[in-house]
Amino acid sequence: MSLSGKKYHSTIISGFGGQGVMLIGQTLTYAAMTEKLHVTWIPSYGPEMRGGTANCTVVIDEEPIGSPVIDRPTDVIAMNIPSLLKFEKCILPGGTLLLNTSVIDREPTRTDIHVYRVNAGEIAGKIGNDKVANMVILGAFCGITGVLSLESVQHAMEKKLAGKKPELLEMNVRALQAGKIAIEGQ
Amino acid sequence: MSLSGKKYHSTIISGFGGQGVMLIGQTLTYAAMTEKLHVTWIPSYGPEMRGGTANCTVVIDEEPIGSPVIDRPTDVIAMNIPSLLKFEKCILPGGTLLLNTSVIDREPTRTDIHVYRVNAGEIAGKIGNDKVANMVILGAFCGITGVLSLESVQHAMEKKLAGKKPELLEMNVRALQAGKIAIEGQ
Amino acid sequence: MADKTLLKGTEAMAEAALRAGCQVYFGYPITPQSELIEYMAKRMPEIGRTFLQAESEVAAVNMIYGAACTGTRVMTSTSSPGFSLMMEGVSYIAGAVLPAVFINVVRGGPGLGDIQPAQSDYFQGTKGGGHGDYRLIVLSPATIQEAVNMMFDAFDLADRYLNPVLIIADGLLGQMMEPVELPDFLMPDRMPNHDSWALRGKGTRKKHSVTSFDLDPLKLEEMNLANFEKYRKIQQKEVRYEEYLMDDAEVAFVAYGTMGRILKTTIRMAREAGIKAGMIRPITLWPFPEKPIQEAAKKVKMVMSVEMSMGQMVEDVRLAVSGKVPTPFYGRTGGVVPTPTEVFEALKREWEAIV
Amino acid sequence: MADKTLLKGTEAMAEAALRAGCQVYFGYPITPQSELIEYMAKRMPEIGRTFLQAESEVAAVNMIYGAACTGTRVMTSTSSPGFSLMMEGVSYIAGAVLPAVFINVVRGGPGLGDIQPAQSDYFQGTKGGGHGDYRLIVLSPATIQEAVNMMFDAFDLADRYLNPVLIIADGLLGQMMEPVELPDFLMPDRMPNHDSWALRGKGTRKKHSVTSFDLDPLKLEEMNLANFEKYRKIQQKEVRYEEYLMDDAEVAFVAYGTMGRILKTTIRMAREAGIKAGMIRPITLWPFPEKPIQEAAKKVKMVMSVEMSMGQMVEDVRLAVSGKVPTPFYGRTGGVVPTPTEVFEALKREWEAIV
Amino acid sequence: MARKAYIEIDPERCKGCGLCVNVCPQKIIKFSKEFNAKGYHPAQQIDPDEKCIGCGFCYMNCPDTCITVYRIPKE
Amino acid sequence: MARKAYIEIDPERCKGCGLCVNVCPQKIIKFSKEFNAKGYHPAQQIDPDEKCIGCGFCYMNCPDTCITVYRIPKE
Amino acid sequence: MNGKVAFKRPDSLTAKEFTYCPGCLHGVAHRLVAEVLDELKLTGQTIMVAPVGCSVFAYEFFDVDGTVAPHGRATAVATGIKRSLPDRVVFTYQGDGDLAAIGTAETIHTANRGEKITTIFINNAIYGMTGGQMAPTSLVGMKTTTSPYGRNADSEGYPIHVCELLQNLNGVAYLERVSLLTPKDIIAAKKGIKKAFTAQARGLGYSLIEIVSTCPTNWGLSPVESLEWAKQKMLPEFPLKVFIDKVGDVK
Amino acid sequence: MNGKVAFKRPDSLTAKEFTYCPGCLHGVAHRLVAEVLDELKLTGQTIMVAPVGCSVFAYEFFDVDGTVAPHGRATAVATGIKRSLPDRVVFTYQGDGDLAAIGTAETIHTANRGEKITTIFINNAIYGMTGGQMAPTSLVGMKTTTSPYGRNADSEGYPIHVCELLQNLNGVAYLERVSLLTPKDIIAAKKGIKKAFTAQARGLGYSLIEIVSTCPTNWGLSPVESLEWAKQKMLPEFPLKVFIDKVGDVK
Ligand SMILES: Cc1ncc(C[n+]2csc(CCOP(=O)(O)OP(=O)(O)O)c2C)c(N)n1
Ligand SMILES: Cc1ncc(C[n+]2csc(CCOP(=O)(O)OP(=O)(O)O)c2C)c(N)n1
Ligand code: SF4
Ligand code: SF4
Ligand code: SF4
Ligand code: SF4
Ligand code: SF4
Ligand code: SF4
Ligand SMILES: [Mg+2]
Ligand SMILES: [Mg+2]
Repeated sequence: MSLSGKKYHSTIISGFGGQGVMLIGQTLTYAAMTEKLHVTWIPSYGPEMRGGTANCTVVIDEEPIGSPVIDRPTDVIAMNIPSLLKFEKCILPGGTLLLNTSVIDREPTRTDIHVYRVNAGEIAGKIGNDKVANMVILGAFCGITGVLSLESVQHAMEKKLAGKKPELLEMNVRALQAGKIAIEGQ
Repeated sequence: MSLSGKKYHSTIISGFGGQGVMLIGQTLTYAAMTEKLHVTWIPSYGPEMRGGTANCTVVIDEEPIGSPVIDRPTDVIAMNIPSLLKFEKCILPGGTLLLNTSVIDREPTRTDIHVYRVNAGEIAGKIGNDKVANMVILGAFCGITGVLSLESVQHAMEKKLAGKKPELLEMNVRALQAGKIAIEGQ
Repeated sequence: MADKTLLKGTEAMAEAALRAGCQVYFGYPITPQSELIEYMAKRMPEIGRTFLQAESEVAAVNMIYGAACTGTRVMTSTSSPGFSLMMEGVSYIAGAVLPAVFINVVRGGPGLGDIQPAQSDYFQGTKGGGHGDYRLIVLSPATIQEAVNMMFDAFDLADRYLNPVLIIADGLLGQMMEPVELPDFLMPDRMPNHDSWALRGKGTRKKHSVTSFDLDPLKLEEMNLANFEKYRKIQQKEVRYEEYLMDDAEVAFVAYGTMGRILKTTIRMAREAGIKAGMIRPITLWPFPEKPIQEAAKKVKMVMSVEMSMGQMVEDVRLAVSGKVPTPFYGRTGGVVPTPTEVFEALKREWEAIV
Repeated sequence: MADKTLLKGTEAMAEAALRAGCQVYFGYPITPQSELIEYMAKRMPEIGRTFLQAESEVAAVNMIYGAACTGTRVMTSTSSPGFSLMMEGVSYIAGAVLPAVFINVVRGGPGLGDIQPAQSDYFQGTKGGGHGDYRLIVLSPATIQEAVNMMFDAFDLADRYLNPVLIIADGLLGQMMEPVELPDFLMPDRMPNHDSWALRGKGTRKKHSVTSFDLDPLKLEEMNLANFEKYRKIQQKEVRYEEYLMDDAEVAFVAYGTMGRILKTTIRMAREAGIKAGMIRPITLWPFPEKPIQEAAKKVKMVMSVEMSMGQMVEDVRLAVSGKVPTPFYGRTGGVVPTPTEVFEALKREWEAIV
Repeated sequence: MARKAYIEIDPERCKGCGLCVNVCPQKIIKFSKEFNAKGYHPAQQIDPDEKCIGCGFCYMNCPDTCITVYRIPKE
Repeated sequence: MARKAYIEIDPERCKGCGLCVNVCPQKIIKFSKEFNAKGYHPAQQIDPDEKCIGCGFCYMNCPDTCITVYRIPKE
Repeated sequence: MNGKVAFKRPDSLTAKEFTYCPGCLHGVAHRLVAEVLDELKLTGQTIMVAPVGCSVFAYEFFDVDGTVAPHGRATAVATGIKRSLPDRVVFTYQGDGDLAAIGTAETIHTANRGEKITTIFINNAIYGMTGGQMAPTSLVGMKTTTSPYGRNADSEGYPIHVCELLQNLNGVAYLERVSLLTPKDIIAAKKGIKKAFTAQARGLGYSLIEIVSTCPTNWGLSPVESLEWAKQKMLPEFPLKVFIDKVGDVK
Repeated sequence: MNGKVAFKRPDSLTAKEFTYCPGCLHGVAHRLVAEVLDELKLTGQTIMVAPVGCSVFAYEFFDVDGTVAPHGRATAVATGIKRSLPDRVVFTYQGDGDLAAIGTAETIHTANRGEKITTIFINNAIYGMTGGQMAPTSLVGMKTTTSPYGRNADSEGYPIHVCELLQNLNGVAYLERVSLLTPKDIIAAKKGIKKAFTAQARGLGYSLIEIVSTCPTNWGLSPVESLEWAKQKMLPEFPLKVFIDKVGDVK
């Protein structure tokens, strides 16, 4: 919650262990930092998470951030069904819910929020690597919220993946852009 | 300190490690118990005592005892010079100081207390065993204070020495009595 | 007076623990507590109980944990540095909701310190020297007779509330001898029945588990809340203290254990000098006798705490008094035992400052 | 804003400690602190510092003791059960008047508990979980930047006062990432000079000895009194706290660490709802910012403590307020982190009760 | 040749570790294409040629006790 | 026969343990009748027959480092 | 089909699914212990002590009374149980960090006392639960999160050999190092475990079975690769052997 | 008389009188260590760690920088010192309770790491300072204040043999058990101590000298009787032996 209400986003990103939700969150965080915004990233952690559902929370604000732990986020990115079930109800009225429909085959019930859907798996498959689905989602999220420029997110991603193969990097960039395009018009 | 002031004695018994000061104290304590008085015994303890001066404090009262630790005793039994030096100054005015003159060759300086002298070593020697010097002193103390009957002290001593040789016991009894006699007239 | 015997405090507590039904003892030698473990070593085999010297205090506290899991009456004793080493285990035992009795014969600290009597482990015992939200039931005796009776109370409280009970004594009480009456051995039918949870092999029933954790914080919170609900009950029902000459007191001393005993002499001195002093002596340090002190604060001009420490219990006294009257403190540290006279002098100074 | 990097709290504290001149690190893995030791394992060899994984927390704290004897900047980090195991050693280090820095990344307790963020080791840290009369200097950061800066402060305080310093963090701060500015490496000439007492081989000077004991209680008392004289100075000079919107506040929250940070959101909510809330956030938990809270108690209608525990710091708050205004408490336990909203709800209830 | 033995694998318990696949001397255990609720491709016996000898190696190596081995008694 | 060696015993340091008395091959160490300040009868060398061979056994066995051993150089 | 069951989950396990990573041999070790309890008919009179480590939940997996000891103190806890109830069967289940680092003193003294308990010791050369830190049994040169440049023998020492350390203690009645890397190993391991429990049941003294195991997750290898790595690297360092056997033949 | 000094108090001792009981061999052990420090000219660069035990004051008796570790933790403290100042000489002086009971884990791991420090280990089969309780090295059948009926091997275990336990650890550079019961033993003991410090000075690893000693006070024997008892009872249980020698000849 921001008194100014300007650029404030509290986002929970949630999915299976292997879906790269931590990377989505960290990339977002890094990008926010380069845009000189205040930002915090916090993971859920612990061995009980093993194989189960993992999530992280990113808070972006123009002012110093109070709570990095958020019970009522402005946005939720749900990468699988358990995440949808767990977090849909928390979203602030008027907030955003982004669904990865390649895994989630059911519909949210809330009507007072904006719901976006991206088939990240399919798009990633077309790009040629299932693993970039998380970047598709991230691209979509940037498109929806406009809180960060795609350039700084792309730059952040390049930082995060520094040392990886150039092809992989290039695929991730394409995934980001494809994600952004995918939600256009939704 | 006793509000009633009746039978109250706080006694510090102090000497070299080997002089049997703990036994004097415990015998006194046991005797007081059999006379149904309230009584506490507390030793100084710790490895730093090794080879040095040891002491114990016995408090006897007709009422429940407050402090078992006494800074101003009514009586002091000093078995050696360091004990005299350390405890003379603490004795309550009008109190009692009993000196073992077989070891202590100097005089106390206080004039507001009663001083008694017993050459316990010599008397014990006459009885035939240097080791009963402590019982000589105990006998003398009983004679001086009259707080406990010689009988109960003797009984207590017999309890404490139970299992020891009968000759030894007998010598201890004689030592007790000789001690009492030694201070008669002082 | 009934038939009495003369025993050292440590030995009297040991014998009383056995009569109170202590079946198993684990411990590690440390001055000024060693006579207790030595007494157990000698006596327990005689009466068919189980004694084991552990390789360390860390091992000892975990043996206690194990024995407590079986619902057996078990205890240990130690002195300050040894109790510090037990902090993880104590926290586990409290977290696992297990009954066990601890004796800390407190000596001068911190560090190696010395072996003289002290009360500077009050915080450690009452606030939780270990990690996490938990409480020990903490008792402190002033005389050997009280210590003897307290052993029965301690085991009963541990079993009733399934919580570790700590007895805070000091070297003075431990090394002192005074005549004491020993209660009879507890009959087996007075012993607790922990069949519903104890680990004894499942036989034909459902298995039992004892743990001090739940990785789900909401469930761990539930465990803690249940424990604190229990603590609330203990605070309501189990506060023990002695009032001494409080009826007409203008000054209330608060002191526990040996210090409380020594103060009785000071109080007599004060009264002879015309200062109407009295005392509230907490017997349970936790639950702390907050209410009687609050009540006293309404009547007296001053509540003075005296401790063999730099001032620890005084915080609980001040919390109770809550600013109503002055709450001066007198203490000695490092194993120095305040004498009745010096406390009397301190009282006079404080008294003159307010009258 | 200057050049920032994105680091996990644990890693940021580790890097900051190195920049603050930490030469030697000993520790043992435990969640949620392990990233700190792992960072040290990787980074220290790179810059010629000394890292060693100890066989246990008991060994670790004693390695700290040894290193501190040489006057070297040394630290360890652990989480709750591990810190409990260090209690004896911590008491020794305090008693021996040695500088060292500890980090406790507190997790839910008691016992094995869980690995979620908690604040239930406040008593243990501030009152002395170990035995004897001693105090730790206890600091608690609310943001990673503050934690980074605090590492420099911690080593400086330890060296200036020759006293162990404890940083109480929690899993939230430890696992969180936020942009942070890292100060430069400390120049060697800014490093402490402990030549007058440190053990480094006597060479041609007189021998040095470092101990935490004196079997003569009067001498041990002297040592303790000297320490407490030092503590008095620390209480005068080293209290640190943050005031947040206290100018016009009618309710003063008191909360530390992560909880203090979370409360800023609650306070914004409260102000939007018309309750003028502010906060005093203790940064030094010991010495506790007693005076500012006393001052606040003269102006506000209520001083409300919020903790991730069943209520520990609240006792220090109540001691400071001393009955002047109501001092309600809100807390969660077992690793549950109160949300801004639920604290706001609690505030409303308490507020309505008094207005 | 009559079937000598066969196995059952609890697909929901299976974590797709592949140890049974690796150890089976007859190479008749394969991963299923399906996901189970945990998100793994569970192992399954594919034994059209009735090669299972009931040796129990798969059972022994399975860390998640998913496997039951049956032997068919000779008439 | 000229004296070959002799020893000095610090009487105040000595605790009268008797280990030197016990170990001396020449049996020339005895306890003094006097007490020292600690209350012990200190050991002393009684060597009228100049039997000390300077072997140092007494020195080696003394737990309180009371003994110094001297050897007289042959002219 | 109408086969007869030849191998199936032992009764001494509960229905609860193991929380271990895919391919982690903790599960195999569990099964073997449970089979032995079944066969020796000890389930009803057994109390287990789980450690802090990946197997912290073991007390839930075995259908016996059980608890969780503080990290490293399982044998002290077991001693407390056994001394209170000498006719019960008590076993601890411990990892290498638990047993050979923080719990070293308890391990040695429990063994030395000849405490009549059994220890199942899982040597995976790493701290599994906390995320792959160096264990006392980590191999020289092995990279872990706290030995990122490889374990350096000169400053961090050599791997500790628990069996070799304990073999000089008189109180030990059965001591063997086994592995779970092949069916043959597994069969041998079970035999060892059975002997260990038999040693306890007969009151002969302390028994310990060291199991050379794997940690695919923190070794960064697939389960199958882990078996291979263990064979190549672990077995030469930790040779399989019966160190002490006071039990003799067991049916 | 004008003799030349053949034997005299070593310079590495302070003037302070030992606080040990009459005839206690702690004093002999001290003298030997001090002689070795003198001869190797290490006094100025040495830091010692005294234990909690009768030798708690040892840091006052040696003319070197020193401290007192918590009971059992001397080698951990020494590790902290050595890692901070790798070019100094660090030694611990520990009793059997300290080193082999409460300090077992520290002892084993310090040795295993090959920590470049030296330990002087006084085995008197009893807890001296606290008044004669059973030690891990107490003999079977030995009466102590906590084994008043004699140590019972079945419930309290057998004496721990520290050297035998450590001899399997690679990090150890010198390991010997010596005694102080005769002049010959004392000379051998000194040689061992010198090798132990040489091992450290040469950076070869950990060195430990176990010294079979006496405790006249708590054994209830005279000093001379104690020597005899140690020869009769202790030496058969704790045979004198060089267990590890990576030093070779020392001048
Ligand atoms: C006192 C304490 N210190 C540290 C920890 C953290 N910890 C939990 S498990 C563990 C090590 C586990 O390794 P291991 O015993 O080898 O078992 P594995 O997980 O490999 O099976 C550690 C260090 C703890 N819980 N308690
Ligand atoms: C944590 C802790 N536990 C126990 C003690 C008490 N304590 C002091 S010395 C000692 C044993 C001494 O025996 P040993 O190490 O054999 O040395 P010795 O006195 O025989 O030379 C014990 C148990 C202590 N000081 N600290
Ligand atoms: S029983 Fe043997 S042959 Fe049959 S599936 Fe299992 S491993 Fe293969
Ligand atoms: S071994 Fe077990 S868990 Fe692994 S794939 Fe086979 S059936 Fe599944
Ligand atoms: S030097 Fe040898 S001969 Fe001379 S007194 Fe000493 S022991 Fe006897
Ligand atoms: S050995 Fe030393 S202390 Fe003992 S009697 Fe001889 S000189 Fe005295
Ligand atoms: S972390 Fe390693 S030891 Fe732990 S469950 Fe996973 S594979 Fe097994
Ligand atoms: S108690 Fe024993 S070990 Fe200690 S000084 Fe006396 S004789 Fe020596
Ligand atoms: Mg492991
Ligand atoms: Mg000893």
